[in-house]
Amino acid sequence: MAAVRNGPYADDLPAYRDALHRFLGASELDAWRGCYIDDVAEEMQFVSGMVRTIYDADFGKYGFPVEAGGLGGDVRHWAVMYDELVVAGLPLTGQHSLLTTLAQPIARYAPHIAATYLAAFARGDEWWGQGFSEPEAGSDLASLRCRAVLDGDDYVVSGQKLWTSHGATATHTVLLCRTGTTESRHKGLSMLFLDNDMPGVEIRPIYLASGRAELAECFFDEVRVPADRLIGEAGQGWAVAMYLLQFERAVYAWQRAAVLLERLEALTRVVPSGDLARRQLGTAYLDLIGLRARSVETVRRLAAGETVGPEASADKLLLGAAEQSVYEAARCLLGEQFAFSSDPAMRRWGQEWWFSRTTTIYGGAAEVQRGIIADRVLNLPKG
Amino acid sequence: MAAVRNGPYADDLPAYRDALHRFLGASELDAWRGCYIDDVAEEMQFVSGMVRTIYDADFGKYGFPVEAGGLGGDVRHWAVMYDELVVAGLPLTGQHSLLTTLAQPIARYAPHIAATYLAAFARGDEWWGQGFSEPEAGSDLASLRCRAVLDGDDYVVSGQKLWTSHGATATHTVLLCRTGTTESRHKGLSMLFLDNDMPGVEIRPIYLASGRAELAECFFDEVRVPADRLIGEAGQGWAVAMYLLQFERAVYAWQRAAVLLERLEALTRVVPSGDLARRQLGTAYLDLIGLRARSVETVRRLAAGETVGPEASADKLLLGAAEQSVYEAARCLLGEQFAFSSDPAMRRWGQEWWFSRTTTIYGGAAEVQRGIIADRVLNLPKG
Amino acid sequence: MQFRYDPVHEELALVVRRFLDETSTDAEVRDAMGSALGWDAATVKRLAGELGAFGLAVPAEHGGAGSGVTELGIVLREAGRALLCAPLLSAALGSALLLDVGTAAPEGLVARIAAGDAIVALATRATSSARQTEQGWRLAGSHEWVLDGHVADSFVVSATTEQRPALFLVDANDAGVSREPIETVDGTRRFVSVRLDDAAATVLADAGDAKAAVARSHDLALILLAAEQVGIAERCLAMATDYAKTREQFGRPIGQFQAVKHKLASVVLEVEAASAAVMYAAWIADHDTENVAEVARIAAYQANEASTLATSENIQIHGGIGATWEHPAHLYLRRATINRQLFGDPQAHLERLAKLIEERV
Amino acid sequence: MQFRYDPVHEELALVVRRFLDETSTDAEVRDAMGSALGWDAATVKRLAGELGAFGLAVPAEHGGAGSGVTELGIVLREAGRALLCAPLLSAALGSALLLDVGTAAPEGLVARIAAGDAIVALATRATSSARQTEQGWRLAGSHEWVLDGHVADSFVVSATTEQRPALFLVDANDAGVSREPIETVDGTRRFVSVRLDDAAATVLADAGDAKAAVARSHDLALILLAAEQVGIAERCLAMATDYAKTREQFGRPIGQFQAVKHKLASVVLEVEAASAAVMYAAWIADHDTENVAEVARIAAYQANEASTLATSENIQIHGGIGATWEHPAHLYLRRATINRQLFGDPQAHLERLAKLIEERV
Repeated sequence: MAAVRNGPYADDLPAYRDALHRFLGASELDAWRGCYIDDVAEEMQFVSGMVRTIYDADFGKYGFPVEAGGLGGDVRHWAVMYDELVVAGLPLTGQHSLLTTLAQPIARYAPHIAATYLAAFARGDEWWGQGFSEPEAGSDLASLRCRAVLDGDDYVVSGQKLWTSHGATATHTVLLCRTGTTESRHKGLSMLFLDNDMPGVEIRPIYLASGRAELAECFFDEVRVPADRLIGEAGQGWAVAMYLLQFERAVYAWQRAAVLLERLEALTRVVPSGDLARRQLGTAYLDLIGLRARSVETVRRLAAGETVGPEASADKLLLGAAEQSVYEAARCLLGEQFAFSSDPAMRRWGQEWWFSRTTTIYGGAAEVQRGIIADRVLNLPKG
Repeated sequence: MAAVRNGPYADDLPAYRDALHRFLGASELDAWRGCYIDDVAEEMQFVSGMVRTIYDADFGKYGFPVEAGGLGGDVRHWAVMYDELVVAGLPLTGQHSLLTTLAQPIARYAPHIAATYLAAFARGDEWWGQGFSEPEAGSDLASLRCRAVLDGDDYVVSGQKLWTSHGATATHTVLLCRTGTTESRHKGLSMLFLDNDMPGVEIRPIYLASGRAELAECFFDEVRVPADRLIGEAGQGWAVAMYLLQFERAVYAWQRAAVLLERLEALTRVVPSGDLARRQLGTAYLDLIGLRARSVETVRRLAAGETVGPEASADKLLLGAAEQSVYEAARCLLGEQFAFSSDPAMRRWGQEWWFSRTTTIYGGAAEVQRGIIADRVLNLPKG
Repeated sequence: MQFRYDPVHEELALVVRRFLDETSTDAEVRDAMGSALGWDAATVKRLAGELGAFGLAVPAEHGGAGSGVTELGIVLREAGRALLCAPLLSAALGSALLLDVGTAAPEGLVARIAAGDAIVALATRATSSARQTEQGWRLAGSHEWVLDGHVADSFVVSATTEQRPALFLVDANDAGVSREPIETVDGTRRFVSVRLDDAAATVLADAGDAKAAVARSHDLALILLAAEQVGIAERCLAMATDYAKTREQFGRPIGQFQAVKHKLASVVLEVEAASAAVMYAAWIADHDTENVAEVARIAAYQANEASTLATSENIQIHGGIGATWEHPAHLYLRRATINRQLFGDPQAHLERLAKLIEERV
Repeated sequence: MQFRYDPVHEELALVVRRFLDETSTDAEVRDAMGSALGWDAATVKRLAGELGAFGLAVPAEHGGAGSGVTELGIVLREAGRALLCAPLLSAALGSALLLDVGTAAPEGLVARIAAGDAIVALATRATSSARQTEQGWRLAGSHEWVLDGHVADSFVVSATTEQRPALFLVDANDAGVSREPIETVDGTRRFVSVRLDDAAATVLADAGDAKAAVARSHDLALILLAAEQVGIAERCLAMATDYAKTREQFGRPIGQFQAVKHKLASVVLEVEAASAAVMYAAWIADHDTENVAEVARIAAYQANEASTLATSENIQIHGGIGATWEHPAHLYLRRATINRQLFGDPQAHLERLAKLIEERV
């Protein structure tokens, strides 16, 4: 347990930004500036050193409660962190996205787990997988089948998860599983915190079309998980998941937007000027700014503890559109280079372009998000 | 009854084109060149003189069977006619679209009616309305309620029709009405040919957003229509309608494409050159050529007597896209002129732009057409 | 992009909306469209008086409420929702420009605008030529599409003096001023073309000052029009959503069809992004004078996109009925069309933005 | 646009499709991708021999079938559907260009291409420089992205002689030729960059002739690639449609959802328009040599749009599984990406077209 009370920047965002800005500009962090490694696992391993450096200098402790080793503050501190990392030419990689998604739900629904484990995650020493999707439960999350049966003081988990981001290198899995009947749909779900080195856990990387192994499939064969590893109550899994999705959709959108702005600038530097280029770059920029203008408000609401709920789907959809707008601009404007060249910079554009394709698929397909807005924001009649 | 056998061009399309081309270039037709009249009824009245001149010179008789006063040939003759009218700077107006849609179904399913009435329509002396849509049956045509009850030798028609093109100036209505129970949906429909001057018929023009009164609403109060005015058999209305829709969707698409090509050229002449303009004009041109390339094959199939069926929805959707592509280019590239100017040329662009908005609504909304392709061309499971 | 801390002005929006729900119904809008004046005089009087809408951003010492662009934007947004016919935009722009030039403006004029007693119309998009005579400045030139020029008491006119730009005030009743009403696609606003034929003028600002003042005025105009566009888009979204809930086809409300749901969800996205961009631009205009040009264009572009989509999809979802003259849908689309063009073409905004990015990298 | 009277070549398409169903399965494509040669030699031998695919448009006197661009297009379309790994496009373009330059081409070379015994690769998008020596012509320069250059027997090379363009044939085994394999986004085709360092060359065409021959060759390439793009799009449409019929989510096949239906219907539209445009372009190329440049670019643009949409939506409809390396969806998207760029950027086609319209009006 490091700190016992809020740090000096917990309630002073501008001061946090200034101090962080100075810190990230220091030569201590030069090793990570501009880094991009083809192999995802290697990249995350390398970047964890940077995360640790920032954490140990206390800046990485904001946005986490003191009970979990943090220095207080809220998600706006993360938003500032993402912006400043990008400004300093430093990478935002897998562990940042996972932390964005998982940290708040754990802190809120399982303070005892957060107290024990969250600091290591925040420090970059490890990261956790998010076990939601299954082969037969993709967009239709409520139909998931992975079972957890209470046996004495343990849940016995059997089943399969798919599309777990960085699952093959994660130390733990935040697992959404069925504790009720199959027909119970979203009512019979619970969330567990599971160690990936437990017997019966097998995790294999999945190679994506980009050639990168960003995802994993996880197999659970009678894995015994202590019942005190519940996140939230038994049967409360859907509520925890919905709480979590606000961060996965909205705060993550801010994080990606920060990266995308930088990538768009990089693209602008290499593409020859011209009317068409200007038009396409300008449109992508507008999409990004529209996203940011929206996102700044959503992040503020989340920071204030408000429930954003279904409205976070708008942030996610705006992100998907902006992401594809930036990388479609890259594909079109880099043209022949994009198609034929294999130099590292072009390979990166290519890999990122492939990733942008999946923005409208992962975490609930764009079609599902539109449905959420129609049904739960506009209150259109269910179909 | 004019001719008793096919004319010299019935089987010689290239010769028909050449002869027609020469004829349309003659000074006799100069009065109609470039004409556009704000008031639709007035415009059609004026253009009917042109239709008559072309008919009396025999060129307007192709594409109609000899039994109906025609000189034989098929819908390809019409396609050639549309192209050549446009090339000669002559107008294609309401009566052409109505003839395109209604002539073949009448000739096929009601030769006795065609023999008596079609020549006057083809000659421009009159035109007929198409009474399909109703207030509660727009895209969902099969739910229509306008009733026809057999009483002795007459059908007694009561009900309402909406969105009847040029209905207020039409002499007859081709009426799709219910002769079965309401629950019978598309099975209980029949098609009737009705004189608009019969007692109980009331037709009022509808002013559109463009300011033009192109459509009408029709009220039928116990109108007695002789049973020999059936088009097709009783209960065969849906089949006749489906046959008709092939022409309404596919041949009409050719007709509009001919006009749109000319309008795009007109736009290209007035818009200052520049990269953006070139791009937008080029895209519209490609949309048009894609439509034409598709349409030439559809028209050929219809001319050969093949059933195009649900595939005609593709022609209709491509037309909708091309139409909006051309007029969106006009709206964007004419910019301030489009918004602020009230000179006649700009008023015309504005009125046509409004019309283009309705291309994805009339004759079955774009959403319905996409559904037809999904269900009946791709055979996706019904939802 | 920074985090803002301003409270949301929901109260102001509600007050204005309640007022307009009563005074700017479809029937009243159509009456105003058909009238000679172009608006209902009693409504405009209440708008200026009761609501203080014309002097909202005017400092208290000039008889205004001393609020900012944010508040003006909120009112304009409501005006867009209700298709309000009133010289509201002219009042906002005219008073702002006169305040900008400071003491060069006639004393009391801003207060009269704020009170709704004077209309000062902008003729700043084209440029007249000015020459100095013994009797003072004389202007010659023509200005198309001058908003609310038909009853303006005076015009703010851009003109060049020996190649240097300057800004003048011209009395609308001067013998050298002639104005002719012009018909645009939008009947909810009045435009005239103004011809100046040796019209007497007084200088408001000279050279660099004039150019900067006009640029600031146009930036403000873009933000306020963008706010209107968002209001128009929101109202069209609401109309389409309501219709989708009640209109039945194929035995169920069309809002049950995924095609309709997704179409409306797409409109939500555009509206949300535009709304956020406009609020941000207004906030910048109130707090940071340096970056207004960029955020104003971002807001304008986004709001134009949103209003174009929302007004079009509203018609598409209404089907045939939405394309008739009788239905209000086209009135929204028409007003949105004018709003897009009134202070520059959307393409021009995009290109200016792209150049700003290019310069930055 | 004229009415065509040619019978549809369904029979030819069926024969080729049956052959490729056997010989170009997903497993075989992946084997070929991993091989040094880039294709299965036995399959290519049968393709040239049994099917006569390499000499389809070569006149009988040169050992070909004497058909035209229409037939070539049909075969390429099938090749696209099956992601065929084979030097088919090179054979078609090499033989056509050699036939175009007539007797300047070495006797028997076209026949050897038609028989599958020789590969002549095109290096005509960049330009080398040529100088005349006592031993004959010598070329220097570099040509990136030469298709099938890794095993080509010779290269057709564009080069300038004292500012005049000309066309040369270069033996791939000449000491002055070096080639280096390059990796592109598409593993189903092989590309090399070719460096010429005083390589011996013989003239195929001079000045205006050379320019026109290269232009015709590129027009042909655009049409054939467009045909491939249509095949790719059709196959992706079929894959996505099949998947939508079987994949269940929310308790029913996803193909029951209107969002999926409409997405697929949009793909149908693009594919139909592109397919029609390609057939038309091939017909023009067979009947009318004057207007090929325009129709080739129309076909290319439409087919690029169709294949971009179809390959992307195929991935979207497959969801996660469609974005994995294991699934073939990305291979189609990758090949379509190369096809888009191989003979010019889509934007360049669009601009050339727009200029053609401008000139006409």
